[in-house]
Amino acid sequence: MLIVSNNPMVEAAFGDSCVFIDGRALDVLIYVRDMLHKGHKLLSHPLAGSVKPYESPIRSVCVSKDKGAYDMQSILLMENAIDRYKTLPQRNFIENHNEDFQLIDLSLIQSAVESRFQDRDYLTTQSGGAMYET
Amino acid sequence: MKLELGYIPITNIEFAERSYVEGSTLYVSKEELSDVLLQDENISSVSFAIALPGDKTRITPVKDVIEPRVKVEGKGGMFPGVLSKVDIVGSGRTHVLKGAAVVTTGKIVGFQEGIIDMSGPGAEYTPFSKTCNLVLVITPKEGVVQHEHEHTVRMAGLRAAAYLGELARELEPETIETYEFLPLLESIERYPDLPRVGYVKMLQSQGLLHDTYVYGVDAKRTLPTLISPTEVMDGAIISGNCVSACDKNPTYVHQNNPIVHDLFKRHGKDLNFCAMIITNENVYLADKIRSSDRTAEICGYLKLDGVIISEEGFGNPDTDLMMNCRKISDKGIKTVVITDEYAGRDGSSQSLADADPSCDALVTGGNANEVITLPKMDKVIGTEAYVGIIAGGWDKNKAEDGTIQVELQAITGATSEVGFGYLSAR
Amino acid sequence: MVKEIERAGIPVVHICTITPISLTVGANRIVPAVAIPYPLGDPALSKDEEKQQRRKIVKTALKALSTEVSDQTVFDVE
Amino acid sequence: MSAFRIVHYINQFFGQIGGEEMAHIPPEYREGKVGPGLALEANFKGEAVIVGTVVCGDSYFNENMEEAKETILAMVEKAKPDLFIAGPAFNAGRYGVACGAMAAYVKEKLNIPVVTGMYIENPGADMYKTDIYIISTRNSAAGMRDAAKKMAALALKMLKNEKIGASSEEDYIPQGKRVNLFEKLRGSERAVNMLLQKLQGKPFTTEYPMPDFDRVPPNPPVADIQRAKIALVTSGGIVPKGNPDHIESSNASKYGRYDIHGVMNLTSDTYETAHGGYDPSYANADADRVVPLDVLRDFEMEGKIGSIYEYFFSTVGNGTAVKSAKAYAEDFSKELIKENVQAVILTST
Repeated sequence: MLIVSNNPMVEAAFGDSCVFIDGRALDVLIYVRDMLHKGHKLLSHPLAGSVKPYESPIRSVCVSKDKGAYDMQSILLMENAIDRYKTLPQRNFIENHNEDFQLIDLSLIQSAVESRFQDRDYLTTQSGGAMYET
Repeated sequence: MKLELGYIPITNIEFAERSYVEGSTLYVSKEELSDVLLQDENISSVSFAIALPGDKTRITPVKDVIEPRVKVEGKGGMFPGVLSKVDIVGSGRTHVLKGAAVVTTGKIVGFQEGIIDMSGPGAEYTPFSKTCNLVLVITPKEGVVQHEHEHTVRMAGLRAAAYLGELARELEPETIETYEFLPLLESIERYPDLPRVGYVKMLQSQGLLHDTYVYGVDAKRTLPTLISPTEVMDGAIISGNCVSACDKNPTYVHQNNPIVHDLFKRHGKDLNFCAMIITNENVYLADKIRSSDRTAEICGYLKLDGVIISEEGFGNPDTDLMMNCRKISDKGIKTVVITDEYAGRDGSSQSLADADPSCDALVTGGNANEVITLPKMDKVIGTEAYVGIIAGGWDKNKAEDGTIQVELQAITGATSEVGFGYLSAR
Repeated sequence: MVKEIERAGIPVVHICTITPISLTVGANRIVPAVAIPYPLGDPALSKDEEKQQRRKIVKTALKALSTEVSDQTVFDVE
Repeated sequence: MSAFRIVHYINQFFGQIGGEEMAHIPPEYREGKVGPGLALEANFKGEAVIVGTVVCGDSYFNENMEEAKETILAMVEKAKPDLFIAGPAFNAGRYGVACGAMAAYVKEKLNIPVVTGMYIENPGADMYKTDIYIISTRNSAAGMRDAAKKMAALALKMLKNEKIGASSEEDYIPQGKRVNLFEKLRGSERAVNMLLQKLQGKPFTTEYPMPDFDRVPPNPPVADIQRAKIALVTSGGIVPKGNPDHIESSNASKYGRYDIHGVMNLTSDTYETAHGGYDPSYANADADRVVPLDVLRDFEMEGKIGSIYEYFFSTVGNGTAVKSAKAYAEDFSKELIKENVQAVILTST
């Protein structure tokens, strides 16, 4: 599994399994969309959490490491998510809450990672990517 | 299962030397309640405030709202698996301080959480402007991290509600309502000609500040299952969900689930309410597929004729909702869904993040992006410091005269997706 | 556009990169393409390989046009 | 306070001039109320008066729309109204278009509130519902009393600057914008009622219709693809080098029709893309990547298809209004039918 993210906490927690994007949340989604077109499969919902797209500057998405058949459902979800980002009202983010947004985002993505590995004795995140390689 | 709910109406709360109920006034001893709450080592201090309907008071940021109840007969205790030992609840008798509520507030993260205005235009949008609220302001000890902090505030709210509920144990209820939920076969035998109706209740289950607990278990680690609606009335489901104030379900709304109550009203007359299924809303897509598959399988197995599906939260649960709706409809079962909308401030954007043609009967809690101006209040319980940054507020929203502009999504319960409110949209 | 061509009575196959959009706009016969800037190509491949790939996609499109469908159908390129 | 001033627009029929045989009459202005104006004014209860009425023939308006709009606007402006009402037009198509067009024009030019009314299936409703409030009426003049009541009520609200409720409250045709309202029943009870209606097979109205799932059923397949004449169409903006038709890079106002008679292959010397929505370098290097003419020519020679239609059609999908794209396709599809084309390959980026 790969985690595409602009969240430094996710990068710190997941090491090599994280593709870090130095950009906006929307840039993360667009990057993932491009991966989906190349055959990666979407593993977590791009609108995870109830924090609205225009409230948090942080976003992480899980995709498969392997490329396979073009997955239509993945792209449909992603296009809808990008549409939500583009059409809902925009506003400026408040910088000093960035860490809270990062923490929530980390927790959401951990819950996805735990689902992926729930048959293993996996509870806490560790750095180093080896165990996420699938 | 047969549960009697005995209602003791409460129309006023006052602080007093000791805690008791007299007439319809709930007297609360701050000292006694403090002692109960300060058992939690993570709490540095707790303060209390009272907010009554019509007061020029604003409570913010609101975390959870809980109704004081006590189990007086039957197995188990209030909030099983969390405050009471794990045991099946939902039978016997439960007393309710109807009209009273515990509201918890406190900063956990520097954003989110809701507003309850006790009067003015904002009061029309939140059901908790009509309850007599005992507000807990919890300050954690230094170094308590967000996960622990959320847990601490959640538990404090439940403890306070259980403590107040206990005051109703020996009281004579003014009214008693009886809810009987029969085993499926008996139910069908009794009402052979009525359509079999189920309720699929989706629970937010995604991570920190997005969680719901069933008998103490984190809902994201569960598969959809059957539950008696009377169990839910006894606090089997509690909220750890602090995000999206307008459309999350506070514990109070789980206890008083309006779909359950309105289905019971028609039960035995127009329909046979014979199944309640709880399912989750996970981040991981395979979980969404698994849970919606299982939910539809259960509905099909029970040969239901009709199902109401309720959602919780914004965005990705729209996908769970549509999957549930499509898969249940594919079984030949008639569906109605309840959701709310994020159609932008002018209402012209797409309302939902997902759609499906099977979803042809939808009830909406309204457009959560609609902007409302709230007047300055005489008293603020908690702090308005976060109003500019909680969901639906935005920077520079506070005018010179103290009025604030927020989207409806900042208001607790404004666009309820279990249909607790009257708001809608066209 | 695709619906209007269909409405005119001519069977039409839509080769496109974003099949969900194609589903949304109402195409009935859909063949997924490669990627946005080059739906029927791939600059990473050699010229010959690229043309072979394009042949496969167009072949799938012809197959789609010759196939009876009752609903929106995506024909995956082999 | 003096009563609000209203100007009313009606057609020759409601102006009591005549039926279809009088539909050609040009606009005329009359002082005071005429015909349906009586019903409207009765509902104003003295708070507003109809100071003048414009009567215009439906054919005249629709055949001379630009001129008619200017003439009528001048008549309306002269009367200095606070609000403009047109119709109701019920299910009369040309009258509906006239009411919608005139109300939208008065709103735009004079910046005063406007109201009209028509049946939901009146073509004017679809054309103007997002611009103006159109009260939803019955499909014939038998619904006059009800229409007049609702139009007058909405007009008064607008005149008094009161909040306009949701479409279901005021009974106007939804404008494509979601508007909140408080219902009499809570959501859960509405859901139970809706489910019971559905279970009993009775009509119910969803509070939020799903996005348009308008579908055209698939045509039967091509019987013999080896003999079929196939046309190529693209929204990827492929044009002859230099873009001779100047097709815009986004929101294209036209489509191109290009002769490919004898062309075997779209090379970088001869074709390019006009599309502004993606990196054009790959398409410019080899436009076959967007319009696969090269392999289709091979298939033609190999006998896998009959022939390729000698023109291909191209537009830019990027930001082009659905309405325009629809119109282009309707247009060239006529040619394809006429030329006996049996199948189309449409490519998009």
